[in-house]
Amino acid sequence: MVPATHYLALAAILFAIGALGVIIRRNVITMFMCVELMLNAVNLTFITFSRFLNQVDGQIFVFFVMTVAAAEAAVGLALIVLLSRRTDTLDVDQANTMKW
Amino acid sequence: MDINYTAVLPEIILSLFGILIMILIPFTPKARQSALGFVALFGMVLALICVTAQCGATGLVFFGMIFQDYFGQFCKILFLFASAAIVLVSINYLEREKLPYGEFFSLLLFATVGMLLMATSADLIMTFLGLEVLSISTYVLAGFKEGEMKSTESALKYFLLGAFSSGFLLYGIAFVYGAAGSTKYLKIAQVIEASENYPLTLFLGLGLMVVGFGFKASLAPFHVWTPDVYEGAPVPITAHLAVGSKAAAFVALVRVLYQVLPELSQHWQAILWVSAVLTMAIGNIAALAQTNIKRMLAYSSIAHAGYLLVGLTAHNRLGTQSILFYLVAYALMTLGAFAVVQVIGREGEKYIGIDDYSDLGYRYPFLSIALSVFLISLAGIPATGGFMGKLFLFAAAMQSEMYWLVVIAVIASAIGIYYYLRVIVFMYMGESKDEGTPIIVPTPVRIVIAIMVVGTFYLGIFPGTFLHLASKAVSF
Amino acid sequence: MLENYWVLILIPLFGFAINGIFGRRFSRQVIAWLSCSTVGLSFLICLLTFWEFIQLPVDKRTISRSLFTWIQSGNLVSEFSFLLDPLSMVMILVVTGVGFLIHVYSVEYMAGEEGYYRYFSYLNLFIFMMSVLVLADNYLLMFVGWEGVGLCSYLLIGYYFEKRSAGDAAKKAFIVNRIGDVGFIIGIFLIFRQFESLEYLTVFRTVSDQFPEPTAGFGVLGAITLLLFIGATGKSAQIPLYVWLPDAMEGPTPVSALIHAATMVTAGVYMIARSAPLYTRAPETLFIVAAVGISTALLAALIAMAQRDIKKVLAYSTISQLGYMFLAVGVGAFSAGIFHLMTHAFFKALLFLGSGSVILALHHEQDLMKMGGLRKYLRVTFYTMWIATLAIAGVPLFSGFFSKEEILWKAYSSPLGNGAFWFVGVLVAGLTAFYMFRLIFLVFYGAERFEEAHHESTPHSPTEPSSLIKVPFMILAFFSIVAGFVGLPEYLGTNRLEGFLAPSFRYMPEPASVEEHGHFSESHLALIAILVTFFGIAAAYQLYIRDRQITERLAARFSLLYQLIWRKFFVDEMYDWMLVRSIRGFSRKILWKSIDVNVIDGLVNGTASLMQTWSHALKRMQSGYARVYATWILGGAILIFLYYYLTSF
Amino acid sequence: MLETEVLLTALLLILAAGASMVAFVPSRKIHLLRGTALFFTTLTFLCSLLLVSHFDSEIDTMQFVQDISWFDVGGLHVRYHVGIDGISLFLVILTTFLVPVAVLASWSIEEKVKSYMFFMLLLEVGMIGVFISLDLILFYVFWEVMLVPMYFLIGVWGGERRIYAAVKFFIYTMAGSLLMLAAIISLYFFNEAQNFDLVEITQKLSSGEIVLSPLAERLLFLAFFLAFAVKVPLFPFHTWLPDAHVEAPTAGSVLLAGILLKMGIYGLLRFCLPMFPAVSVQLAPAISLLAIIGIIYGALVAMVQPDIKKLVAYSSISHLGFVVLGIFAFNFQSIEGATYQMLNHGVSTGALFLLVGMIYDRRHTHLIEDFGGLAHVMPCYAAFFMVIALSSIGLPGLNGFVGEFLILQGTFLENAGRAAFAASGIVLSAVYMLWMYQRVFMGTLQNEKNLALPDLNWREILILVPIVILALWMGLYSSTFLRKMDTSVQKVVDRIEHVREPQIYRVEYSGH
Repeated sequence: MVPATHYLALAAILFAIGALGVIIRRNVITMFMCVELMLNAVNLTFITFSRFLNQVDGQIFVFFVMTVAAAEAAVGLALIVLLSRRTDTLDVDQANTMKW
Repeated sequence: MDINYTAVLPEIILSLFGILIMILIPFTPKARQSALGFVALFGMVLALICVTAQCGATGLVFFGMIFQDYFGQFCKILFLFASAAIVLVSINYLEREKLPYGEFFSLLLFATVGMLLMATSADLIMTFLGLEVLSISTYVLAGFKEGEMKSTESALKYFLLGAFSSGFLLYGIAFVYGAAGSTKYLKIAQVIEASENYPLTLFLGLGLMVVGFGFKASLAPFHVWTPDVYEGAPVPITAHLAVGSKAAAFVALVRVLYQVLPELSQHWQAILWVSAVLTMAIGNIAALAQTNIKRMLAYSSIAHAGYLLVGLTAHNRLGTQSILFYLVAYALMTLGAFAVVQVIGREGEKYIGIDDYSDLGYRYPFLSIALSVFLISLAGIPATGGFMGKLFLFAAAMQSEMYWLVVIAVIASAIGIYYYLRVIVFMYMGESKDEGTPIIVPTPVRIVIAIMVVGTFYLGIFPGTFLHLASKAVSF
Repeated sequence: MLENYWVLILIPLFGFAINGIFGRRFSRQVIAWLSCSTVGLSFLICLLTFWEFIQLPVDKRTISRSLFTWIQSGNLVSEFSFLLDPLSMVMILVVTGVGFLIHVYSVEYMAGEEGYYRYFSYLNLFIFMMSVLVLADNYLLMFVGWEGVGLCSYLLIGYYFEKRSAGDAAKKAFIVNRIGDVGFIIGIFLIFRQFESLEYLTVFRTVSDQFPEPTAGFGVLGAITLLLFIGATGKSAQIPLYVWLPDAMEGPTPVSALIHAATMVTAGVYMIARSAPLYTRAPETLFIVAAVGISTALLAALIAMAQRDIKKVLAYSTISQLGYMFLAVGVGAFSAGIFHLMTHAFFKALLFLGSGSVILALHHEQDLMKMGGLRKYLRVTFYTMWIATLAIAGVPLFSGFFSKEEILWKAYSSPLGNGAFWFVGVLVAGLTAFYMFRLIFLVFYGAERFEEAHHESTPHSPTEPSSLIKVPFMILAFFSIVAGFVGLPEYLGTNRLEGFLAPSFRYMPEPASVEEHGHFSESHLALIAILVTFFGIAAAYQLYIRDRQITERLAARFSLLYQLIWRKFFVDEMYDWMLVRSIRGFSRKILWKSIDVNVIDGLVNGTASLMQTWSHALKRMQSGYARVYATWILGGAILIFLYYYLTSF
Repeated sequence: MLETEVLLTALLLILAAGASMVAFVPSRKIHLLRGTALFFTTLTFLCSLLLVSHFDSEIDTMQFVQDISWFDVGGLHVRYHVGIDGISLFLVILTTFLVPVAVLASWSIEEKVKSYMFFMLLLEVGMIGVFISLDLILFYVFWEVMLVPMYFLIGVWGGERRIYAAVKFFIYTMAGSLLMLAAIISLYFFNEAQNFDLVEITQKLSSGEIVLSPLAERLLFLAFFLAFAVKVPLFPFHTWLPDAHVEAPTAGSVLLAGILLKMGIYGLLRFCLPMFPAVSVQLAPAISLLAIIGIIYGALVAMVQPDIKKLVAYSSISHLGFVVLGIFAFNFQSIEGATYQMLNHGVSTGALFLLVGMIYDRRHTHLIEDFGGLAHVMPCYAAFFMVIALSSIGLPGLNGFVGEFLILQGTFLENAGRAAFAASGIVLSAVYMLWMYQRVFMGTLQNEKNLALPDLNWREILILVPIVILALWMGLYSSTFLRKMDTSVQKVVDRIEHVREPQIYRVEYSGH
């Protein structure tokens, strides 16, 4: 059986990729996808623990997370549409009128 | 451990009213839509009555997901009160800015539900859900002025970073879950108390949760979003972010740290200590150079998060008590200040530069006096709630023998006085400027401001009442 | 009267208050009457008191009277109380007597001036303060009078306040006096520390217990007495603080007569005589006093020789005569000092009043070179000034002769004295005779030089003042002649004054074995002094009556020396350069503009601008890019992770 | 029989009533507003005189004490504890005396009279509060509350650079006092009974019930000291003062110099010395050095100021240097003298600012070079100015001398060198004052604008006469005041002596 650490490491790597993606990518949608990736990494972690602790709590949590992610996606995409309508781009760095 | 609907009745009422308003939107004539605000207000009052009626009830309800205790009830009353104030302030704001009423109020109600859940949750799942309900509603609210780039930008930044930080919070929850084998507060606490040495995952979980909550509460270095989002959001929402959302985050943090992880206190105190220093320093110093009052108040709210953090770091009874007291005082003065800013901003929020406040003092005495009171309170001058709150927070830290933290806090608040005074300088001592559009102060706003002024002074002169309530609330 | 003699102090105060507050509404007559009558009344009470006083047995002649407690703090008590003893009796007689005469003289003299009420109220205040000074029974109360007369002097010197020079002179007088006063007050501190009291009698009693014999070496008594003496040099215009007195001549002439010749400036002598029990126990200080006194006498006499301003001559003469008095007290001859003080009060007041009527007659011309030949016009002035000049020059049988001879003899014969003191003293006597007669000759004899300067503005010749003004002349002249007879030298009779004053000098140490040193008798020495005096007179006659050209030739020949004397040894310039300018410049350029504004306030404002700089720096961090913000959050998370990762091992 | 313990609260209540009255008078009724303010402040003054008549100078504890719980929750006991002793008695009276005078001197304020008077009354509440509070938190509250009206008085009604001055004043003093707040809180936790009661804490500190580590004691002392030193202001914390004084309106300067500066000294006397006597003794040489520097430095800088108000401001630094010097000489005379000198300085410097204000009302300048020869047109003014200037430079017979003398005498007993250096201030004060007087009043009228200046009017004379009478009274019959202070001063001295005795012993021992 694959030990828990493998799963966790994978999740951590995914999380890191997601986090770095948010920082590096300029495309809003890509960034948003990276956030989703982070959430999924967390989901993986939950399931791993759930599995190794022999509990269902973690799996339930995952469902909640997925729901929330869906809701966030709805709001997020709406906001992205607004941005693209205003600036004709998906470049997040265009949203830079407020600073300092 | 039964479902006990009455325990969650306030949340239910608020949610129902939120849905009700959505339903009512198409059926209300355009001209009468502002009535929806009063519907929302009515819902909040109902919820408030429920909470008040429940005062004193204790225990775990809703499948062990929700606490019923003084602490929660205190916070709920505070949140409901703050939201009600925002509703009152918003009605005329929405009319002035020609924004839709219904969606605004129902979202505000949902956000309030989220806050209440955060204050009472007994399970990390519930905490997360509360936080997300609150967040998602406020993402939308922040971008509510869809015609304006600033609002959209504000919402987008808030959303992206909010989701990003939710990821951290969630990852933290996952680690805690993994370490303790449960997401229930009491269970986790038990496990930790029983264990001899703690796994690294537990610390990771703790740290990542601090990141998540710290983002909402705008603790440095997770505060970066605050100025931009505050600046862009509609003023009532800025007030909501500064008061409700931040308070909810703090309350949740208090629960998690004090109720779930008290055993690890020396491990999180160090982080919070550093963060408190950074928060106070950055908030106060960066505010000095601001020319936009919303942005200035944003930095000010960061600074105040720092003071709250001083109380939180103290980790003692007095600390908790003073956090609650300070949240009340902070809510009063910040809501009041934003209410004034909202009115003075006039249509399209054109007048939000600090120099727009030139010579207002004698043309609009009511607004100016009120704003001065709020600013003086924020600066922590005695006879106001802000001073008493700070006094208690610093006393708490002193009790935990964190002398240097207090000294730094004291120096930080000395720096802070400057930017609060600057607004007063403009109002009373500045050169008179082009008057601009006349300012209209609608009655609901006037009432809110008056209440806030009285409350600020009441807390400053007779702090006993609220302190007493807060001390009861400390017994989780 | 003996019981309530203190009312004599208060009466002038009353005059001051009434004139000072309401005087502007009064007519000149009312003002003059009020002012003169208050001082006159004081003088009358003084005479009555004196009458009763001398009938008391000698050992009862110390009457102290307390009015109320002025300052009390812990064991420090200073009562508002007065002490009447022979010394203060003599002083108060002189003060009120001369004061009254000068009040009367002023009625006419000041008639043309604005601010008549101001003048008389100040004058009344002066009499009050001077009375407090001489009658006080403790050092602190004396200090009240001490500074009080300084104030009056300030006010009166600055009487013509629209003149810049008057303002400068007034200020200079006050400040130079204050420098001395600092010494005085520190002396008082030390007295209190040493004796735990400030009252004369207690202090003297204690000191005679603590130090039955004169101390050897410079001890605490030396310090006390030296500090008090610093005060005295200020008030009595001695080296190094004499510089204010010549300038003080900016005041109205009667003021110069009263304050800057007869009374106030002698306060220092009085103070030292009053503190005789302390001084006699500190021989080192006494030597300093005597040395300073004689040097001042010489310096001032030298300067006086070349002055052209009539009042300046008299001013330097005053300084010089004060030097004599200090010489007297410095050699332990306290009653001789007081004796000279008294005679000097008469003749110097008279000289000033005389110069006043000359000045008035010539419409405020004070330059000796623009006078001359006035004896025709100002008969009374001429005769009385002659008398006074004879007195000051020490011509035998005039009052000045007796007092000066007494001093010179004591300077020579006293255990504290020596031949050098005597020699310089005699030299100064000669110089005095010279410059005084120079003055008389230049004013009253020779060609009438005033017409050239004034032929337009003065169509008619100079005239004497009216009769009222002549009365003080006569009286003062009378006393200038006879006052000396109260203190006849041994070879002529008894020194009554010395006997009268003796009770005031009770607490002296036991005199060391009286050894008369020196080889000459008093009368021989007096003879030498008289000869020197006459030589001085003769020289003046030669130079200023017989052959005016000699002076110019002499001045040209010894131009360096002449310049030195004419420019008063450049002392004023030196003070100005060393103290006034440098301190002012230092304060403005360094203390204020550099340290205060730049360094200290710079630090304060620097902190503020540093904060602003940081603020802008922090603002810049807020770049507005969401991705950068995310980096912050991630960075924070990584830091926390690192913290736990590192601490968990 | 009058219930004397409510007297102090009554003073505050009268003023609060006055303030609310003013708030309800319509703002255009200028005369009514002035009248109301004058009435209430005068009433307060009259009531405060009852304090003097009921004061028992034999008692060494606080009098007119009122001690009620303010709030007492969750381990925090804060009390409304007020009372006065011989030291604070006359400071209260001085306050109640100077405020009506200041109100009367504010007739030239034509704009925004309502808020002006409101702030005046509020300021007086704060000032009295500071002097009567016996609870540390209560004290701190009043201490800071008072800043706000002063800030507005300077900032709204002040001169050209008023904003800079007001903000500087506020932040400078606030920064100083916030550390005191930290110290107050920590004192609270050292106190077993956990309250902020000054009397109790002082008593426990002296009886050894509260033991502080030497480091803690030193840090606490410094925290308190810094707050007070800024307020005094002691060199080098003084730079806010000239700015604040120059820019403040007349009444503001009067109260700033007359009362606010005294709070620093009062704090030293009431807090630093009795609570931390050992540290006070240790640091006395350093503090005295600062005081002496202040005396000389203030005087020298005052001398070269081109602006009368600034000159008076720097002279305050010099004068207060004397007071601090006296306090840190720990000698009965010096401390009593310092206490007395506070009153004197309040009277004479307050009056100087009033006088400067009067000329400012006429000419709208206080630059020395704009004047000259004023004695011609304003003889009455010149006379008053002379009297007050003399009182300020400590002419015997006027008030300034008594205090200065006692301070220096006491200091001399403690340390002759200090007194000797400080005494040079006596000369310097005469220099700057008389030089200024000469340039303003003497000489010829050169500036045309000064030709037709009216002399003082009745209102102004009415303001000045009581002050002059007071100056004379205080200078000639100091017993009226000193006797009431004796017991309280003795108490402070005893407290210091208590810790000093072993030290003296040690010095002697090492000398052998």
